[in-house]
Amino acid sequence: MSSHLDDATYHKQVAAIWRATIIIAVVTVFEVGLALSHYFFFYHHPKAIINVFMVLATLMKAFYIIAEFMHLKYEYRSFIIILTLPLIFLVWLIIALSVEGTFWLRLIQ
Amino acid sequence: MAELLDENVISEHITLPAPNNNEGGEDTPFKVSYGKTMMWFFLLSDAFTFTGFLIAYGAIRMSKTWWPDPNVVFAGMPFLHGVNVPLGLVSIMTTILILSSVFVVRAVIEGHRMNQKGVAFWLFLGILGGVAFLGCQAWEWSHLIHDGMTPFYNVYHAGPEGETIKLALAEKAKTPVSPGPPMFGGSFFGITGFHGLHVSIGVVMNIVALIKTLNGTYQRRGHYEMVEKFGLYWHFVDLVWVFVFLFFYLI
Amino acid sequence: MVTSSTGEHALSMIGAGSHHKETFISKYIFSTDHKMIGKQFLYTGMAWAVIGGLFSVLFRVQLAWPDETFPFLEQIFSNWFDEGHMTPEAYYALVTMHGTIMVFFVLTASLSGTFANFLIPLQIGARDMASPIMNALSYWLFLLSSLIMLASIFLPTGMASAGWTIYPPLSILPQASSGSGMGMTLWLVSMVFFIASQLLAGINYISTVLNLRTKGMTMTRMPLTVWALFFTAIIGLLSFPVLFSAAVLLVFDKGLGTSFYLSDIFIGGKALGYSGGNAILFQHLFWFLGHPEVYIVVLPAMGIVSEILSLSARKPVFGYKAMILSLLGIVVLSFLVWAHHMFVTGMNPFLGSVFALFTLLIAVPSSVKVFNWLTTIWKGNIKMTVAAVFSLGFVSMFISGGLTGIWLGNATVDIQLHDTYFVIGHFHLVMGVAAFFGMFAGIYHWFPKMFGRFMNETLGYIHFFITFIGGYLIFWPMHYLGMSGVPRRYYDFNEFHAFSEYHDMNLLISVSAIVVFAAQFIFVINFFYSMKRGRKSTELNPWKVNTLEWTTPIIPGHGNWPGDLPTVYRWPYDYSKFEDGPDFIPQTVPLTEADIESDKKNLH
Amino acid sequence: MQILLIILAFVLVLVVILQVGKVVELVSVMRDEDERTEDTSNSVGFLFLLSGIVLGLFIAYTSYTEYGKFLPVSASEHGVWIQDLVDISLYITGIVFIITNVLLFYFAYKYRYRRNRKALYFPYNNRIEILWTVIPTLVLTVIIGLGLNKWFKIFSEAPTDAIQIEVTGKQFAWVVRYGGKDNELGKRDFTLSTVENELGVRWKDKVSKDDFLSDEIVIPVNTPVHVNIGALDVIHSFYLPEFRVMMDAVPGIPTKFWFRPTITTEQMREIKKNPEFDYELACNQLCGTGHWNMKKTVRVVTEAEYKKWFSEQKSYYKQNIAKIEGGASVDTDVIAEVNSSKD
Repeated sequence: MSSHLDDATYHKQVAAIWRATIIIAVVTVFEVGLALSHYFFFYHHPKAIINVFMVLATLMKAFYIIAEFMHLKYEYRSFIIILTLPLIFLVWLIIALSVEGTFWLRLIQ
Repeated sequence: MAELLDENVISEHITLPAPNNNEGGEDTPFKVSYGKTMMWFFLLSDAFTFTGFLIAYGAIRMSKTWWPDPNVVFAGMPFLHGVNVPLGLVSIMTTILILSSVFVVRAVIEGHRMNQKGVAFWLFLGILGGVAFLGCQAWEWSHLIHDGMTPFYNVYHAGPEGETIKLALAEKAKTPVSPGPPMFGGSFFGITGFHGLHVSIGVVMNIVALIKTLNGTYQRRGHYEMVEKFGLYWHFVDLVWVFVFLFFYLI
Repeated sequence: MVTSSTGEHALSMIGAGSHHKETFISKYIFSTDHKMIGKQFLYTGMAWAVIGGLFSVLFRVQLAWPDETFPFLEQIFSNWFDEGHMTPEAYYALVTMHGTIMVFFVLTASLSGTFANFLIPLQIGARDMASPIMNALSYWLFLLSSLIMLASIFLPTGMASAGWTIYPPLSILPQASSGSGMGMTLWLVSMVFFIASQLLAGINYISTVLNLRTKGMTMTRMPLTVWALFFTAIIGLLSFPVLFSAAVLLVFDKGLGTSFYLSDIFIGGKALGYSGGNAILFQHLFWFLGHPEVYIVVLPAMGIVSEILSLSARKPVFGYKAMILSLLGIVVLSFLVWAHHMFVTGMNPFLGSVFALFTLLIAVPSSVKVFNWLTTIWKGNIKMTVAAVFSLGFVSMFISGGLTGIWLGNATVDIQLHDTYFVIGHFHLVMGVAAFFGMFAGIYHWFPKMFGRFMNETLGYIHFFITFIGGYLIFWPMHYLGMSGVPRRYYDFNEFHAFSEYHDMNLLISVSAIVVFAAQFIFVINFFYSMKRGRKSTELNPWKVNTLEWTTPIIPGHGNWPGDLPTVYRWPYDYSKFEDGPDFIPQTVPLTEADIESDKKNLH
Repeated sequence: MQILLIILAFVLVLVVILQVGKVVELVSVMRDEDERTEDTSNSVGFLFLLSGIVLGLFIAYTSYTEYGKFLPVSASEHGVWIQDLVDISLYITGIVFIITNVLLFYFAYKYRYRRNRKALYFPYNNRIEILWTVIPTLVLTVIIGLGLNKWFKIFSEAPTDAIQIEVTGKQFAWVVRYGGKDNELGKRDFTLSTVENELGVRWKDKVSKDDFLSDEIVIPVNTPVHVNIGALDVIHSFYLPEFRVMMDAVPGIPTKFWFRPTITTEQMREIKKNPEFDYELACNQLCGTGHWNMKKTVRVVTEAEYKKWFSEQKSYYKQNIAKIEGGASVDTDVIAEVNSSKD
């Protein structure tokens, strides 16, 4: 929070932002490309593998947004840990409800 | 009650200083101001809210054998009536929102340089992006509602081979269809609506920041931390969109 | 009143020449002083506790004397009684509201609201919360949500009556229960404000603890109360949002006709148009909040008890770091075990087994805490103040209630015991009575700091012994009922042969409940009487305690410390450290050679 | 009037207590603080110990008198397993309960305040703490291991020879349907639900034609019973305390539970020495104002009795539906096939 930023750091930061932007853009194009290619060319094939790739791509985008745009990468390590560690609860929520969701499908059928 | 006022109680108060939150804590462990800490923890809790919504949608979707194909549902484009561009509009929306987020980061960086004009310029672009995003979303919603989609009714039905067919088209072609899950509309409107609400709040926050920047409030204060805090919120909105985009449009 | 005068005096010296007079309203109503906000939470919580307790007494009356008529109760509660009998509608509404009020308004908002607000800045050496305005706002939102909930009592269609867990479809369909109409709507609206209040408060507590500690107050020198309140805030911050999303989806189902939680409903001879949702989904989302919620309730009490046991025994709390780690362990595990409330909902048996495993693991940090408390008082020199006996009572209740958790967490045993009175007995001991005991201990202990006067000890002891013995008499027999299979939330047991056998036990429970409820008025009277007329506190540190709040003036003004903030040199538990020294060394006393020697020696 | 008197008496008692408190305090304030603390700690410490003893006696006495009643004799195969687990849990937690509580009350009394004593400075000892982290972990692992072993057995697939029963909860009753001669339940379709056909059974199906509804649940002893559980309106819970069976009935999601009854109603009457005893099915999930009243009798009979009873049952379709609709009309009944493949 120093109110004065020297020129070198400034240029470095701006460059980092644009680099992140480009990465996010490329990943997004890749994702949309995957989705559309499935729709146009492989419609009757299962989408599961593509879905995995798209989830990974999205996680990558999320990483760049959090790390660069939200500047978290440059905070103290303990602060990063405190903010990201609780996300394991979400991971467990997601796993548990996914298991339940597929189980409901089995029950209903 | 005056009898309660012992001398010793009063005398303790003589030099009571004004509450000042930046005093003392030489020990802020993260070198992050309390304001930013608060925003971060708010965003953390908001991440839980959104995950709650998304996983509810996910669990419901997983318990279904069939779900409308987003490539068919989200193929409308403004100004291009009748032309199907799968995922066209939403790709534009995603681009707009991410760019808007980038603009706000630039504003934050300019804020660190105490560059009032720079902050105002980039913030303005950021706001423009937000408004454009909301505009696109409004168009998409009205398009879907026009098609007959409601939170409790789904016009996209499963065709004989599992393809997604709009009810009106199916009737025209006399194709037998089985009804699609009504929760498609509910979860789509619910979650994108909740996200849209966040975007709107973010736009308002950015406008407030812009006005204050133009007034020179932050310049006088000596730092642009408020822009940074609002910026964090704005990036979070972007972050959530990335996941909404994934789970509603791509998968 | 003493606070107003001193406060005025103090505040007139604060600030850049703003000499406006502190009026009653700005001092007591729209205050941003964390101590006043803490007291506001306390008063509101006490009012709610009386209402919630009254509700429980009313439905206990129904259970103990199902065949008698109570015309005099009908005179007062004419809505809820019919020809001297409580109506089933009223019974279920009262059960629901008792749970809601006690869990959310009393033990969540009021317990952590009071002590987090009052203690965090005082014990870490801060002038106020990180954002006093947000703090005040949090109280006002809580009050607003309270008033909305209170309004639902007067509805002609009745209060929400789907249980405090508001499981859909019962809570969504007004056809299924009259309370699920307007009553449930108000419940949901109230809860939205409540969640907002909790989030504002939680964010504030966390940033205050992280950022506003005074010089020398490292994280590992914080008293266990602050640690517990800090973890409580984190749990609240992470779990309430999920309740929010669950509630919003419920509102959609109720108002918009979506079917997130509803599917294939045939009621009142009509098939409703809901399709494709899942009622169990709500339970998952609800218990993702609901289970951490019980730790929100009990963690502050644990912190308070650790603190009070140590200072009463004039002995450092045993295993300070283990206490923190076990708190952390509880926090982490509390988020991984929610579905143990749902073993018999037809969930995936494999998933159930994982949840059962995690659930039993929670017993480990809990048992570490219990053993550490026992070691803390071992070879101590225990001053049996009222706060101390309440803390000891807490430990006993926590043991008794906690051990039955091992039964319930075991999924296989839960098949028999789920949703029976066994569960009621278990959680009332462990998070009802125990949490209340922590709260009472805290109030008796910090009363001099709050009001500059002591509470009457004799009344305190009477209050304690009635509540302690009464608490066991109420909740212990419930285990017997539960094991024989008596389900919870039954309006009348006479319908079933197996359940009606326990009438004598029900009678005992109800009579004890009435006595215990009446005994709480001893506390209320003691509280308000002592506020005005109690023995005055004349020393800065009447209990001879190490923590920072006792270095402030007897009644601190807004800003807490005159002059500079105190500097901290040591952990808060240096009691009886040296054979020949004083039996307590406040945190503000610099370390000496002897201290360093002693610390080395104790480093095992 | 009555209420006024009660309140008056209550207030009077409170005032008396308050006065006592005031007087005691006035007396005590005059004394030296240390001496006063020692005296109160003495008497309160003693009272605390006494209350512990009283509570201990209460717990011991009631668990002695109530023992016969709690945990009813288990009437199913897996019920015995649960019984064993409960016993193990009871021993382990009981021992811990007694030790910790005794220590608590004893320490509180033994180490009450003495003016001339100093507490022991004992801040931590990692070895002890590791010890009482590890031991509970091991004990709990054993408990959970034993528990999960049975858990998976209880929720295993039902044997193929199990009798198929369907129990559907509604406000506020249970509807019991048997699979009939083919021991197969007719499929249900929610879109067919009407007042006459609440369950929405597809009577068109051949398998549904021999299904019958029953006023009580009758099951043969020593034969596996597979209960298909469902609900029409809100969540109910299928609870048979003696059989240790509990499973929620959720609208829209079929759940199931299978068990093997081992004691007939007659035998249980002898065990309980209660000639009027009946197994009862209760609802265990709050389902509205009649929640406490959802009773259904369960009769466990011998194989022969069951066969006799079974042969007396008449197909619901023939009894009720065919009459209304006429045999032919049912078959031509237009049921939208599309609807049957509901999500």
